[in-house]
Amino acid sequence: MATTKTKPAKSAKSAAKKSNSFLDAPINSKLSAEEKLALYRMVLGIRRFEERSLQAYNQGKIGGFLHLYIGQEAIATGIVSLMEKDDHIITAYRDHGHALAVGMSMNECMAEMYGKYTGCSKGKGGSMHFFAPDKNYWGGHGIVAGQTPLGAGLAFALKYKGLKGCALCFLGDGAVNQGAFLETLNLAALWDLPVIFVIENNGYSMGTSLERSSAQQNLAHRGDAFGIEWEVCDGHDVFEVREVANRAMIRAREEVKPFILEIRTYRYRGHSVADANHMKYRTKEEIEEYKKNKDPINVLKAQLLADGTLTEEMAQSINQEVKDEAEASVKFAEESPYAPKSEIQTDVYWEVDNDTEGKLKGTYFFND
Amino acid sequence: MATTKTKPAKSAKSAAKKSNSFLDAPINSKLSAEEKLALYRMVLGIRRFEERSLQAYNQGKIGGFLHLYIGQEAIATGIVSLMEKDDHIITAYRDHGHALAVGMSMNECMAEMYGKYTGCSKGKGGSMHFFAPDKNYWGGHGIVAGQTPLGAGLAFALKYKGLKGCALCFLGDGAVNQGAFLETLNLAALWDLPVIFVIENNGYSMGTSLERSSAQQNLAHRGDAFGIEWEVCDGHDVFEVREVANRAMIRAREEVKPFILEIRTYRYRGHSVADANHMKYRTKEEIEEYKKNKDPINVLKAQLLADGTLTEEMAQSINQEVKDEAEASVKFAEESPYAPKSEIQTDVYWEVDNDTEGKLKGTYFFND
Amino acid sequence: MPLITYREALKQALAEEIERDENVCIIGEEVAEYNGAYKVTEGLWNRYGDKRLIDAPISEAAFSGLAIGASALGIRPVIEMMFMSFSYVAIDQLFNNASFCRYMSGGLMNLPIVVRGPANGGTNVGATHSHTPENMVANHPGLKVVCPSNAYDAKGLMKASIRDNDPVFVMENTILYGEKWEVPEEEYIVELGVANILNEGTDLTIVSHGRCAIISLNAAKKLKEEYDLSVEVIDLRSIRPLDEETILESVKKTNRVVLVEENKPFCGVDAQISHLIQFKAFDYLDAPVHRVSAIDAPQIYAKPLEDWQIPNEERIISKVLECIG
Amino acid sequence: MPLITYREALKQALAEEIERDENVCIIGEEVAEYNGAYKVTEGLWNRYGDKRLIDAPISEAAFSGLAIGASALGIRPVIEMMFMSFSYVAIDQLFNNASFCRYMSGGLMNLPIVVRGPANGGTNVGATHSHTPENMVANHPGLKVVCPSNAYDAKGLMKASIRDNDPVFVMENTILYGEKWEVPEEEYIVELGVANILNEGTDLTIVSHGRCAIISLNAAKKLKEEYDLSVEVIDLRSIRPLDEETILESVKKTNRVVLVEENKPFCGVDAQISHLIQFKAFDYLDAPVHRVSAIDAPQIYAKPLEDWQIPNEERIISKVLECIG
Ligand SMILES: Cc1ncc(C[n+]2csc(CCOP(=O)(O)OP(=O)(O)O)c2C)c(N)n1
Ligand SMILES: Cc1ncc(C[n+]2csc(CCOP(=O)(O)OP(=O)(O)O)c2C)c(N)n1
Ligand SMILES: [Mg+2]
Ligand SMILES: [Mg+2]
Repeated sequence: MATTKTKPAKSAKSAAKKSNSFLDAPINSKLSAEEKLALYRMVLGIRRFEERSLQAYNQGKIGGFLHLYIGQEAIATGIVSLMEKDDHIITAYRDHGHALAVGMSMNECMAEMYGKYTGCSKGKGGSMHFFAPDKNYWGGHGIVAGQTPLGAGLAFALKYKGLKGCALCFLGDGAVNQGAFLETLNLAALWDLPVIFVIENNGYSMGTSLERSSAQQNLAHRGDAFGIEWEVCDGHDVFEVREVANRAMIRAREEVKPFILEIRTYRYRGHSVADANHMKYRTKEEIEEYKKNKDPINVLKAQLLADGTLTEEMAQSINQEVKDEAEASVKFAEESPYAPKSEIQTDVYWEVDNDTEGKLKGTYFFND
Repeated sequence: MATTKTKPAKSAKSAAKKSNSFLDAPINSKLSAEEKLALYRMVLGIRRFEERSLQAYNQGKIGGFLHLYIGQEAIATGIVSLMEKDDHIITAYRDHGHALAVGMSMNECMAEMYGKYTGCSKGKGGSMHFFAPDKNYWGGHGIVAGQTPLGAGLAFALKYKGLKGCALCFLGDGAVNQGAFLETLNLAALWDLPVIFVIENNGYSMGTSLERSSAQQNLAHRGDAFGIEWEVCDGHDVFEVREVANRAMIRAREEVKPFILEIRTYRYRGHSVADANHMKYRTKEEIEEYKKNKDPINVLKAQLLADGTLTEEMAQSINQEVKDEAEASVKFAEESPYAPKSEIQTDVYWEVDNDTEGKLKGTYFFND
Repeated sequence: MPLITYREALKQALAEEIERDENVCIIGEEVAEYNGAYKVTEGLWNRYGDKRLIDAPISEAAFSGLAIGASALGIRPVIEMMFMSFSYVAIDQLFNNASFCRYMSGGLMNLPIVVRGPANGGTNVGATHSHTPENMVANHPGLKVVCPSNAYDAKGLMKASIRDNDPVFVMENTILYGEKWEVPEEEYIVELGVANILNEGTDLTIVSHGRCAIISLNAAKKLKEEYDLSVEVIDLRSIRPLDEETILESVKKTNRVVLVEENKPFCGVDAQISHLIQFKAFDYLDAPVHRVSAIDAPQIYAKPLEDWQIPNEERIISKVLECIG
Repeated sequence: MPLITYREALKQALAEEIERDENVCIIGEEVAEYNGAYKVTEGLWNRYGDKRLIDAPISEAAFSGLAIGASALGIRPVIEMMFMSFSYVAIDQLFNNASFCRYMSGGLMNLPIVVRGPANGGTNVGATHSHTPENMVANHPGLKVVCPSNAYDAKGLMKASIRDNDPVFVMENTILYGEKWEVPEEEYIVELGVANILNEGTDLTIVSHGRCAIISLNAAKKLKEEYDLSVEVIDLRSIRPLDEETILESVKKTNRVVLVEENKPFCGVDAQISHLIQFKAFDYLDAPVHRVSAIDAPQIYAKPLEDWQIPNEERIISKVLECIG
């Protein structure tokens, strides 16, 4: 029923050596200039969007939590760029990058953070709960690892319907210690579900370093316990992410099997903006070091300048465009209304919202 | 903090080859004749006790569930025989063998199954929930794997108090797929807790064979995912169980680290007596085969006859004695009263039962 | 009409819906090859095979969440909790994901799953296996819950629940599985949110649900015979949505109410029903709303004591007499 | 008396009990080196070290169960749920093991653990992070639950809970962490099961708990000023055990009650209180028991809408006026 043999880890590192750059890998070399620029626009757009949202948060215009993806942009950008019609994606609360990558507008995302009626969830979900089913994006989930069984469920549905797609289920390095995820690994392997668990390993779960949360820190290796193949790679080079993820996605679609992809990355900001503490549990040097050598935007920019796809001028204008777009989204959000109070009790039950003839009997809500 | 390297599996098999029998292993060879006979009396006592309880169950005198340990007796008997003052034990609902092994009387156990006031839990817990804290036995738990975090907790307490003991936490091959257990493995390794997870692998979780419940069937290997050392052995020879468990227990006490011990065994009866189905999911041959070659009682008897500890006559009388004891426990149970109705609401809150002066304010129970 | 068991009625509902809609599948422990721990799915695996009946490992959180995720893409999974008590290891998936994803997405998705399994005591299996969590389910907006008390309702409510586009919990009862009732051969549905008056009466109203409704009906018969009391017995059938109208009409007629349920009293379903009645029919009440619930303690194992702990005719009758005063 | 924050009061309680009893330790995510997600344990790790303050991975089920097992051997763990909402992944450990092991062992063991953490809405974090499960906890005999509404109670109830020999849930509130109240320097305890009358009154009684008790008190002040109504405000402090006496005495004096809580209405704590009052003070009620609860829907994210969804002065005042009629 389920595969019990696992091939040894193929680290993307080695693959990297074969070519002097992941840019030369077929999946990347075939990219048109437009497509490469689109990748650049995306990583930059996510960065500028979140920087602007941080500003709004600090001005007290956005409340609740704000978990920034800054530093990890190449992962969602690279993987989503490989998605086909029947591929689906789901992630945790650090979900802005994935949202923009699948094509959600800055307007609906910013408005959602503001809690406005024009937000992607009408202001009902907030920063941690973005959804775009029409773009195969199933959220945006606030409970650590709570999305992982759902990700397996998306894969289950694809297999059940005979569709040739895969489910991309993102989680963090701290989420790997939730029972729901570990149970799901066994289920996905036992039932041969085409789901790829993408562990965005940024080294910390809030203020807890990987060493203090996992007894054995090669997280992808956990796949061995359930007969799931895995691979580990770095997340700062969008082309490396694409090269490795592409193989995993093809395998999931073709062989209809789960896979674990651990991607080493780093978050520049605190766990959430409320995390004033993040200079205490890691050094300034550690952060600067990563920014200097592995910033996903700089790394991509350098490659595109080198291969002539990009010029400094183009970079400037793209930067200006996404900045303007982010600025416009703030204006949009601020000018948008909140939902009317009556909306508090809509979107609770499908049957109520659709007032299905004859079907709607009894009381659904219980305030005096 | 936690160990990340794991030694390769040392299968007891290999160890076995070194000596022609586990009986020659130091931990066993040092046993006195009395001690060996006590082991024999125990495996036989558990068998006869459960056979008698089955009879009572079939006569409708015992209700609810009855999960028989028949076929697995050598495991609890062997491991409990190694327990020292500060070692503690906890298991699931298939808990009669462990109960008798720690020294609980057939009377209190049979009476508990009958639901009588004289039962070990006053008839409040039943067959799945035997407890004997005075014998370091912490149950008897009905929710699959629900006892595993508690087992780690016992080990945590030992370490916290600086006591040199270990916690023995038993679970089944189906329980390994519960999130609570998998989370606990990481916690036990991360915090270096002296807990030994004893997986009694009898090949089935109810009607589901190991192949259909776990994607990767070398259950002990899951320890590798968390940096926990492990070993696999057979469970039909009490001396093999003792030899292997002894090393694990010494290691846990000395090195203060967790360990996974997977013991291959077999249950002769259905999952519970209600499981009329068990001839459907496995063949009669499979059962007979095991009974013929690996019955823990026969295997032990043969060894003790061979080394002269036991004679046929002695075997006969021991058998008679435990049979009489089991019969007497039925009489005891049948003649015992049920708890008075007033007992329904005792043992809910310690503070209520002990009516702590001044402390007991407010209403604790809410029937009209 | 043929007499069939509660178990058979559930099975018919599952089979009919599996045949009606290719997206309906059943997931749970021992539901397929083993034919179900309580044989509710007996024969279905033989008939419909591996795709529609799926045996799961003992991972309730994972397969509950999996079913929720699959339902987002149009699959309509019916997951079996061997005991509803085991849903306690899957509460986050059920109470956060199943109940809130629709809301948090602003209505962009809906999750048509059914969570079914026995939720009852009285079977001598102890505290961990005797939960009746319909109150906790109903506390979470986004979820629905029904408690069929007989074969007719079991089949009709199960079919309605499977066709419902929201998550629905169907609370079954192991003690009823083997009991028989008349069930029509032609297809039918029992809509959610519609209570059933089991017995018309004028002196007092008993509101109950699940197996307690049957015990209440028997108590009502005795109360008629022995005390010439005319007791109306209402079987809620559905807890959320709730048929307030039927409850209130009855109370306005009889002016006295006794609520009977198997749950522990603190915040049991009947606490809510009690509030509802005194709030919306205050002037019609000649006596306070009385309740019969399980005696407030963990479920005891000993059979005779458990039979006393959960509502029985004797306790119901004395509570009714107390309420009539 | 010095003015200190609710957060500081909790920290003092934890520190004092850690020093009083070597078996008291604190386990949870980020409680040690990070000083607590909400800084309740700030400085304690520096003071008491790795043995007494233990950072846990994100495995609530495992460390809850671990604490329960350790408590069987005499350790008195205080586990922090960063949000009480996260206890949903540990419900089986908390509702089956913590609540029932004593009973199922016939009283041979007791489990002195404390489960603490914020259980409140109003912070604009959405449905999954805004649970107030005191009703579900109290539904399970064997468990106790308290909801301090101010710094004095927070310290006194926390100390009482740690010394209590049964499992106790302490429901805190992130909105109150930063607010200040007078707290004596000398040691004191607030016993479980004793309600607190925040304001004496004669026209109507408001029964509430947690932060809602404070909002109710403010509403009562306005009702005095603007409508010259004398409203008695009772802060339950402890849900289980419950101070029925104080509630009933007040109702018998004022003859009118409004219950205010933050939970969703179906089977919220106030459903139970409502039943209790109408059952035990039926003849004293001049009007039905009224309730103000969260508007029945998953917690909404948008701040102004959430502020309307949970009880606020405006909604309480209009409900009181409605009840006075
Ligand atoms: C069950 C549960 N426990 C705790 C939390 C609080 N929490 C939110 S995010 C987080 C850290 C997760 O870290 P990681 O999985 O590495 O993801 P990252 O934040 O690094 O992206 C914690 C503890 C939660 N949301 N859910
Ligand atoms: C959480 C939970 N799910 C399901 C059950 C029902 N159940 C009881 S025992 C069992 C099989 C367990 O098999 P295994 O772990 O191999 O132990 P064994 O019975 O073989 O000793 C199941 C499914 C339960 N008690 N708890
Ligand atoms: Mg991380
Ligand atoms: Mg087994």
